[in-house]
Amino acid sequence: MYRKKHVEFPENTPQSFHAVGEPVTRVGIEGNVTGGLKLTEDYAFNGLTHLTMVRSPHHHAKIVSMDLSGAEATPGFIRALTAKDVPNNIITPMQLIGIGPKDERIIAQDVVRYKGEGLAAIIAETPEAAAEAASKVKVEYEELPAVFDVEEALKDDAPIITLHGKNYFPYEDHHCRRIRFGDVEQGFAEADVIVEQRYDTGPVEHVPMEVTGTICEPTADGRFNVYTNTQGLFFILALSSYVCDIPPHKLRFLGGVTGGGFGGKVDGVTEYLAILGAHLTGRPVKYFYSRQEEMQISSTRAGWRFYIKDGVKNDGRIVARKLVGYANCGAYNRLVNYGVTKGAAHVPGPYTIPNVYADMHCVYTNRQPASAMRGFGVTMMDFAIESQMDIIAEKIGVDPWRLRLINAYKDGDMKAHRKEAEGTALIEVIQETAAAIGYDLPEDLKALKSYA
Amino acid sequence: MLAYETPGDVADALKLMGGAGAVVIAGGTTNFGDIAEEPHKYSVVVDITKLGLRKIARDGGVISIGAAATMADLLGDPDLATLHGAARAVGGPALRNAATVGGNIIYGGDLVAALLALGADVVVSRADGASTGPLSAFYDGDAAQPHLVTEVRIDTNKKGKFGFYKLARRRDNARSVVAAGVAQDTSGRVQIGLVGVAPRPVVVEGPAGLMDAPQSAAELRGALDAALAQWEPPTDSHATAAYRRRMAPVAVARAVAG
Amino acid sequence: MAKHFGRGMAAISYPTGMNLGGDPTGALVYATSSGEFKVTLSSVDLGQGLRTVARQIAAETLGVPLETVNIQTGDTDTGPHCHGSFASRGTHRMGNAVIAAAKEARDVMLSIAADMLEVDAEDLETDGEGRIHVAGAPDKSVSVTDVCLNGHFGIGKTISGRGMYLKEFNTPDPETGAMDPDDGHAHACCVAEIEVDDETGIVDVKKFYSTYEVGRAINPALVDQQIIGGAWMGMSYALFETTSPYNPTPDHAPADFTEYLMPHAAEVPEMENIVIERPNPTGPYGVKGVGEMVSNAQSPAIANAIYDAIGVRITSLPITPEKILDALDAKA
Amino acid sequence: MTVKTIAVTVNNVERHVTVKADTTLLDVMRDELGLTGVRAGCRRGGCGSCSVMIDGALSFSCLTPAMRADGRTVETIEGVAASPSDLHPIQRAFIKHGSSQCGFCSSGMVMSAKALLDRTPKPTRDDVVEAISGNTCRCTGYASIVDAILEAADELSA
Repeated sequence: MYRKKHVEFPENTPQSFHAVGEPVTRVGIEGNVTGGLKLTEDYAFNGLTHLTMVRSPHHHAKIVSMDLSGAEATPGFIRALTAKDVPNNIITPMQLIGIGPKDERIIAQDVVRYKGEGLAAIIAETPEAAAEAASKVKVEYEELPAVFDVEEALKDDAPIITLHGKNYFPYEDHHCRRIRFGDVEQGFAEADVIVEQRYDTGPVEHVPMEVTGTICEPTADGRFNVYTNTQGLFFILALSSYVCDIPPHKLRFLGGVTGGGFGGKVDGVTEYLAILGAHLTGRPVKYFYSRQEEMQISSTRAGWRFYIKDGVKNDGRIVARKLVGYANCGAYNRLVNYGVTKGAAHVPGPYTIPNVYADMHCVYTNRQPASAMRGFGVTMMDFAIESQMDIIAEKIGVDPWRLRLINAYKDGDMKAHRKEAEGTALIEVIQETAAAIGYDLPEDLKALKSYA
Repeated sequence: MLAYETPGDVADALKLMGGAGAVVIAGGTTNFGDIAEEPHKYSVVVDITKLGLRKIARDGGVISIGAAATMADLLGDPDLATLHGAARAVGGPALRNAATVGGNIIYGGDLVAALLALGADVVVSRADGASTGPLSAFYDGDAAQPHLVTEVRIDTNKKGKFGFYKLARRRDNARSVVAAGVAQDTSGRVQIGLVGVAPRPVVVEGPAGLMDAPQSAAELRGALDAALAQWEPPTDSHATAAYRRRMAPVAVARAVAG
Repeated sequence: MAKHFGRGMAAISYPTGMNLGGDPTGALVYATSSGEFKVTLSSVDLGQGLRTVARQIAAETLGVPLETVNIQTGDTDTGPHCHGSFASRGTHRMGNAVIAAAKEARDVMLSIAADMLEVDAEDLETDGEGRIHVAGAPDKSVSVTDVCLNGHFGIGKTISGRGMYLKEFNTPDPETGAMDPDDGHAHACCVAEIEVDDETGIVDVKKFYSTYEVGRAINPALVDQQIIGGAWMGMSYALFETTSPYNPTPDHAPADFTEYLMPHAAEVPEMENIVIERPNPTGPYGVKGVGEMVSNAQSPAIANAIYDAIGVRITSLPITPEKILDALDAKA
Repeated sequence: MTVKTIAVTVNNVERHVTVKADTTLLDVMRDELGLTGVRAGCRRGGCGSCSVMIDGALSFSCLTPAMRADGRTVETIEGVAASPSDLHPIQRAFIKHGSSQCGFCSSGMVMSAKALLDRTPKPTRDDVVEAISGNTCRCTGYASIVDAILEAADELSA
């Protein structure tokens, strides 16, 4: 157990609690360790059918033709769903709050944009029959040039891979999310030292131990019980209603206890097709990813690239930062545009920098789509920003602890996204960590506080 | 519909294996997951765990290990202490309770690095009969013809020194970057078995007396690079071919150092 | 061959919640006739322990014993709206909604108790152990169970409450990026001590020292579990994980647990963690979100420690042994 | 043969189940016997969530042909506790140490721990680390799981 330490802050008033602040046992843990925990896949249904996708072997290709006859002839085959069966086959999750453009096909139509994109959903009596039927679907493709790198994708001669015609997510009238605070060029002019560095991070899988999946059961009164392990029940209910053109009051989402998510179960994917399948067959339909699909098809954390240019005074004060960032959202923008905005609010990190300029891009490529993940928009920036801090410290010969403490944001400071800082405690966590490792900070640094 | 057959002797097993769509399982650790997911790809599962091949027998210093013996079986046999490091390097406990010596040989697993170094012989049955030969030659053989590895033999009379090292990206239950077994017999001759340096396991001769006069990776590198020059190591999500090539002498030096 | 020791640090902040276009979560609280309180939500417990903190917050606000509060979540036919469990918003949004609902239910409960005791409701206190008594007069009391029984069978009155927390929609300014996306920041500083094997390029993380500022830990055990599990995941991002091992080329994408690399128990370093609290004025009982930030400081701390150990700066994640050897070669 | 009715003793009760050549023991446990504590995390032996004991040996039920379970004895997570109010010391230690968050891996972790302690009553920390090396957890960072197993070992060998 961690060591709790009292540090003086204005908000630390004495209060007594009887339930808050106690290390009470986790609700449900007895079920976890005895096998009693019930997750989505643990519910049994009479007449359950199984859905498997026919997936593209190509990163980017035109679908010339698709022949389902081999699948239809497979024993146990019930029906296939193709693009024409999806009432609203183009969405973007953020459309719920009026953010577009819609760019994602639920089932590929005419073109596949990433390796593994689904072209047809096969519903069959057993998982084995679904797999066999899916293997018998014949698809003729015409391969198209693919692009995987964010900066390559933004070049004039790059293949355009989106339905809306741009390989970037449009932020209002801009090709990126912008931060403009102070005068960054003036800041660089005043700086004693300029530090520039590029950083790259690879895409990461969430790896929830419970794979993503949904079972949809039609009910006798014409509704649908949607058992699903999503992280946002109403969020996906609303999107499902749109995609499937079924009124929301006919959808009942059931979940709430999930075998890990880490952001990977925020996009609806399996819900739409399980609901549609149940709607069109009248049978309960199960659509769970295989582990291979969870790894290679489900959303990842986006890979990022950052170019950081900092202007620093010899005493260590950072006076200007220009950051150009690119998030690789893959073939479809699920929520990465939002992570990019979240990253834009984090460009100075936990430091006060008077002049900040950022262009943050959400870029489409022919990769498996990316989405939210634990630390969305921030984790990978922290790698870049905090590596940069040590590079700066060495370059100007200032102790890395001092560099961070003298630039640390404090209550009342203005952040680059023009929100006043409050409740800050960066200085104090640094001071406590220094003490923990036995690093005796100089008195002037020990005396710093986050609040006045 | 997929059939499941459990032949009682090797001849029956080979007959079943000759049929179209036959798939052999022993421990099942490598392929039963695939079979269960896509059974339509196969016609018959040939379960070879009832062929009486799980025995570990001793005969005048030669230990014969049945192909169906598991990694756990090896670890439970004190006479096979030489192989324990390599057997423990395979998977985790549940996997070692199922994974067989025969499967490890067929799929070129970490155990093979040790077996090759020790100059193990392997008994292979084909329709025209059984033959015994060096394990190293097995990988040059014709894999297309139905064959069954039934036994592997180690001659413990050639007493000497042995070391094993598995270099992997994490300590436990990881695919190897390079696994190396190094054995020196009483005459000082050194054989090095390697997994991860080529598309198949390989054995190369090492500097005489290496176990008595250990060399650093840097010292070993020139000779090993030359000996392995004909092979392209695999690239996968854990390591590139170049990294595997670079790690070969490191794994050997560490196997020697113990 | 040599092993090189290095130490590196990183300091971070992390926003609590991220305004997803107006960000509501609701909670309903009601009492049964036997004195049990049900909290109905549609928020998702992913393993972070959402039901546990909901129970604590409800019990605290209602002033009743923890074990008499049960959390129902995960049914959109009964639970009010929740946007979802993400963006370190769960405890903050849900907790505020539960407080509002529990306060309303508590007021009803106390008004019934006041009638039963023939006192003013403002003079009543709960003891957290199942009784309601007059402030300063512990003997003049009634049990929560009797109040609920009376509510049902005596006077026919529902003891219930509604709560909704909304972070209002805020659109970033397209020109400047001005925005109000969050509800405060949590903070952390991490030091990583590592060893680099200069022959294999393999990095062994020996120890993490971390300090977290979490607003208020509603449940210190759950916070501790987030910190320890999160540190493992942060180490994993730093040194192991990616779906694209040869980024930006998409080749060799891992398909399973054999191919997708993560550290295991043998790689887990020693950890020394400190928690400090600066209560968040917008948070339920001062909460800041900690579920995500716990994995953020490790990768830069490890990268900085590698530089300290061997003088090479790796600027791409994950920091594989091959990248380290290549950098050492380039430096030589 | 393509189908067969197997007799398998599961958690001390003999059960008869008709299985196909490609049926996994995992699917028998989950779909036929309703033992959904045996979890399907990867179906490739990579995560350990499906671990059971077969004749006392820790096994991946996802990689075990159901045909092969004929005449064998299987213990699952559901059979570990004597009763809901009398949990096994390993389970109690997991609760005390908070060694389970989302809970998905816990079934397999407990089975691996039991397999270790059945044979090695006084394990070292490294024995425990090795014993769970076939089980993946994404939440806990493993440390609390190792602590819990060591504490259970102390209790069991006391």
